[in-house]
Amino acid sequence: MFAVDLRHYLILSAILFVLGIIGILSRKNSVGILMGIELVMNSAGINFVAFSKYVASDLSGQIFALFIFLIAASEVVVALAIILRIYQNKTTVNIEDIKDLKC
Amino acid sequence: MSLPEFLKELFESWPLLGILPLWFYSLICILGLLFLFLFPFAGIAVYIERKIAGDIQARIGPNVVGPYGILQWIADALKLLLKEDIIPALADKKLFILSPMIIFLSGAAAYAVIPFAENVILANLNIGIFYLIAITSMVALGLILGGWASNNKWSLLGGMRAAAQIVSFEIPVALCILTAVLVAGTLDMTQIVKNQSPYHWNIFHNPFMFIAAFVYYIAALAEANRTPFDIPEADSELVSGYNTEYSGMRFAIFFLIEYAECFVICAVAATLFLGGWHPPFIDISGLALPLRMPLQVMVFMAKAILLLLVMMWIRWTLPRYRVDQLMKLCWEVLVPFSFVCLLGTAFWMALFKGKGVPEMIYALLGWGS
Amino acid sequence: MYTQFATVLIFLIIGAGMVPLILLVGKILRPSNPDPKKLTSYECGEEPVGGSWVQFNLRFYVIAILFLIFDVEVVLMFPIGATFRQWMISQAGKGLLVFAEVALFIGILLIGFAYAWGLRPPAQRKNHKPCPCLNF
Amino acid sequence: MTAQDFFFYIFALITLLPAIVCVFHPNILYAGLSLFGSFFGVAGIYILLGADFIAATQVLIYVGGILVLILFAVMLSKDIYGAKFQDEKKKKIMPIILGSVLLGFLLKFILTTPWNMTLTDEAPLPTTSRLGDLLLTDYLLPFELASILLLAALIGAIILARSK
Repeated sequence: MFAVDLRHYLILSAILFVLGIIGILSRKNSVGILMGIELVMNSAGINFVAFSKYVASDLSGQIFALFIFLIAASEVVVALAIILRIYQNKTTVNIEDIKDLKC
Repeated sequence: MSLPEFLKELFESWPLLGILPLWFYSLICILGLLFLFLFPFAGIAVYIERKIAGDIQARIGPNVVGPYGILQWIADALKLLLKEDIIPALADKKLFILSPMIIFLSGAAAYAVIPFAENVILANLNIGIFYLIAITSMVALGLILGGWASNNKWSLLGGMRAAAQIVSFEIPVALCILTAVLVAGTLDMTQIVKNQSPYHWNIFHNPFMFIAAFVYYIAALAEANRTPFDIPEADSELVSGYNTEYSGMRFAIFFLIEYAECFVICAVAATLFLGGWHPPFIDISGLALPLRMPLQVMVFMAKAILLLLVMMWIRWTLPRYRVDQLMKLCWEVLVPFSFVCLLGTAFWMALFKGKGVPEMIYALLGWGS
Repeated sequence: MYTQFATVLIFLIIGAGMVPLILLVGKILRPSNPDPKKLTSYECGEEPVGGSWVQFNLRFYVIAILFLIFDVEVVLMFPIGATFRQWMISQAGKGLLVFAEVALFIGILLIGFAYAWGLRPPAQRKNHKPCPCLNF
Repeated sequence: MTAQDFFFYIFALITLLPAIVCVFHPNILYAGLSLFGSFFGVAGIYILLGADFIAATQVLIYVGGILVLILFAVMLSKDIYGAKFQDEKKKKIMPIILGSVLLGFLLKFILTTPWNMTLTDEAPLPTTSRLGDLLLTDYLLPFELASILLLAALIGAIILARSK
C-alpha cells in the first residue's frame, strides 16, 4: 500500500483538483476564485508529469506541463486585468455586486 | 561531482568517518558555507564598503575597533544583536516575521549552485543556473510582504517600488543568462565552466556576448537594489523603504542578504562570462588535485571580489536614479539590448557553427589549443 | 539527481530555520520593554496619519504583466538554449533552420514589446515624456 | 517505504494543507500566502517525478510571477477606507458536498481502472536538453503558437489595465 506508484499521484492531484473546485464555488472575492483556478491548473500539471513518468516514458507529459504554465500565466494576466478594471469602475471585487449584465 | 560526494569519497577509508551517510556531509557543508563563509563575508564586505566609501570621500573609514577597524563589523553585529526588536502594534505579526524568512531563504539558497572550484559546489544540479533564477525571483514576494506587514505608508510604497524594480529588472538578467547558456550549451554550472578554458572565456566568444555581460551586470546591480538603483531604500525620500519598521536583528537580516545577493551576482558573472575558475592564459589543470582545487578557489574568489569592489566603487560615485528614469532604463534600454544580444548570439552560433572569436583566432594562428 | 536535490532540500530547511534561530538568540539577549509610544509606526516623528493601506494606481500592475509574459517566454526558451549548441555543432546544415525557429518565436513577442513601448498616453504626447508603457 | 515514498507523503502534505487554508481562510491575503506553500509542495512533487526543469519552472513562474501578480491585485483591490479583508461568510456547505461527490467519483475511477504502469526504479535522467530537442522537433507548432498566445495575452492585458 505504501509503495508510491501512479495511483498515489492521481489521488493527490484529484484532491487538489476538488479543493480548487471548492475554492472557486465558495469564494465571493473574484481574486479568491482565481486562486482556486490556479489550484486546478496545478493538479492538471501533476497528472501530466505523473503519466509522463509512469505510463509513457517519453517526455511528452512534461511538454504539456510546460504549456500548462504558459496558459496559466496568460490566463492570470488577463483575468486580473479584467478584475482590476471592474474594481476601478465599481470599487468592488465581490462577484455578487457585478451583475450589470443581468436583466 | 558535488562537494558532499567529494568529501564522502575522501573520508571513505577513514575508520570513524567512513560510515557517515551522504546527507550528513551535505549538512556539514551547508552549515560550513553559512557560518564560515556567508556571515563573515557579509560582515567583512560591510567593513570594506565603509573603508572604500571613506577613501572615495577623502576621509578615513572605521578605524576604532581593532587595528585599522577590522573588528568593526563584529561590533556592529553585536550591537544589532543587542538592540531591541520592535514589532509595531498595528503590524500584521505573522507577515512581519514571515517576510525576512522568505528573503533570507531566497538569498541564501542561491549559494547551492555556485561553483567555487572543480568539485567544490554544494549541489551539482543539472539545471544549475535556472534554479538560481527561480530562487532569486522569490525576493519580490518577501519585499511586498515586508512592506505590507509593517503598516507604514513609507514601507508599503517602498516595498511596492522595490518589488516592481526587482520584477522588471529580472527580464534583462534572465535574457542575458539565456544568452550565456546558448553559448555554453548546458545549464549545469560546473559544465559551463568546464566548457570554457584559460584561453577561451565566454565573454570573448562573440561581440554580442561582450555586450550581454555588461547588460547582465547592470541589470543584476539593479535587481539587488544597489545604488545607483536603490530607490526603495532612498534615505532621503522613503526613509529606507520597506525595512523602515524593522529594527535590531531583523534589520540585520535584510542587510546580510543584500551583501549575500551582491556576491551571488558577482559569482554568476564570473562563472558565466569570465571563465569561472580558469585563470587567464595560465593552464593549471595539469597540477595534482589537492594543489589544483585551492588554486581554483582562489582564482574564482579573486574574480568575484574584483567585481564586488567595482560594485562598491559604483555605489559611492554615481547619483541615484529617479523612479521613471529607472523604469525607462530597464524597459527602453536594457531589455531591447538583451533581446538584440540573444538574437545576435543565436545568429552567430548558427553562422559559425558554435565557434567563438578566440577559437577562430587560434585556428588562424595554428595554435589549436 | 535525487542526491543533489536532497542537498538543496536540506539547504532550504536550514535557510528557513536560520532566521527564527537568529531572532531567538536576539530575543534572549536583548531588552524588551514595549511601550505604546515605541510601537506606533514611524512617521519622522509626527503622529501617524490614517491607515497605511493606501490605494495606488495600476502602473505597478502593468510592470507585473510585462514581467510575467516575458518570464514565460524565457522559460520556454531555456530548454532550447540548453540544446542549441548541440544543434549548431552536429547538424551543420540545419543550423540556420533552428535559428529561424527561435527568431520567429522571439520576433512575435518583440511585436508585443514594441506595442508596450509605443504606448504614449494621449494627453502628454508632446511635452512631458514619462516612460511610455508605464506612464509614470 | 523507501526515501522517495517518505518524501512523497511529506510533499503531499505540504501541497494539500496550504491548499485547504487557501480555500477556507476568510482573509484573502492569507489565502494568497498559503498558495506560496502549496506551490512549493507541487514543485517537490515534480522533483520526485524526475521533472527537474518543470519543478524550477513551477517555482519561477508560479511563486515569482503569478503569486506576485495575485498579491498586487489583492492589495490594489482593497477597499479604500482601511477596511480589513474580511470575506463575507458565504455558506460553504453546498460546494463541500459537491466537492466530496466529485472526489468520490474520481477516486472510484482512479482505483478501479487497471493502469499499465511501467515501474522503473533507475534514477531519473536530466530532462532539460531532451525537452529542448522535443520542443524544436516534434512540438514545433505548439511552440510557435505559444508566442502568439503570449502576444495576445500581453496586448489584451495592457489595453485593459492601462488607466486612461
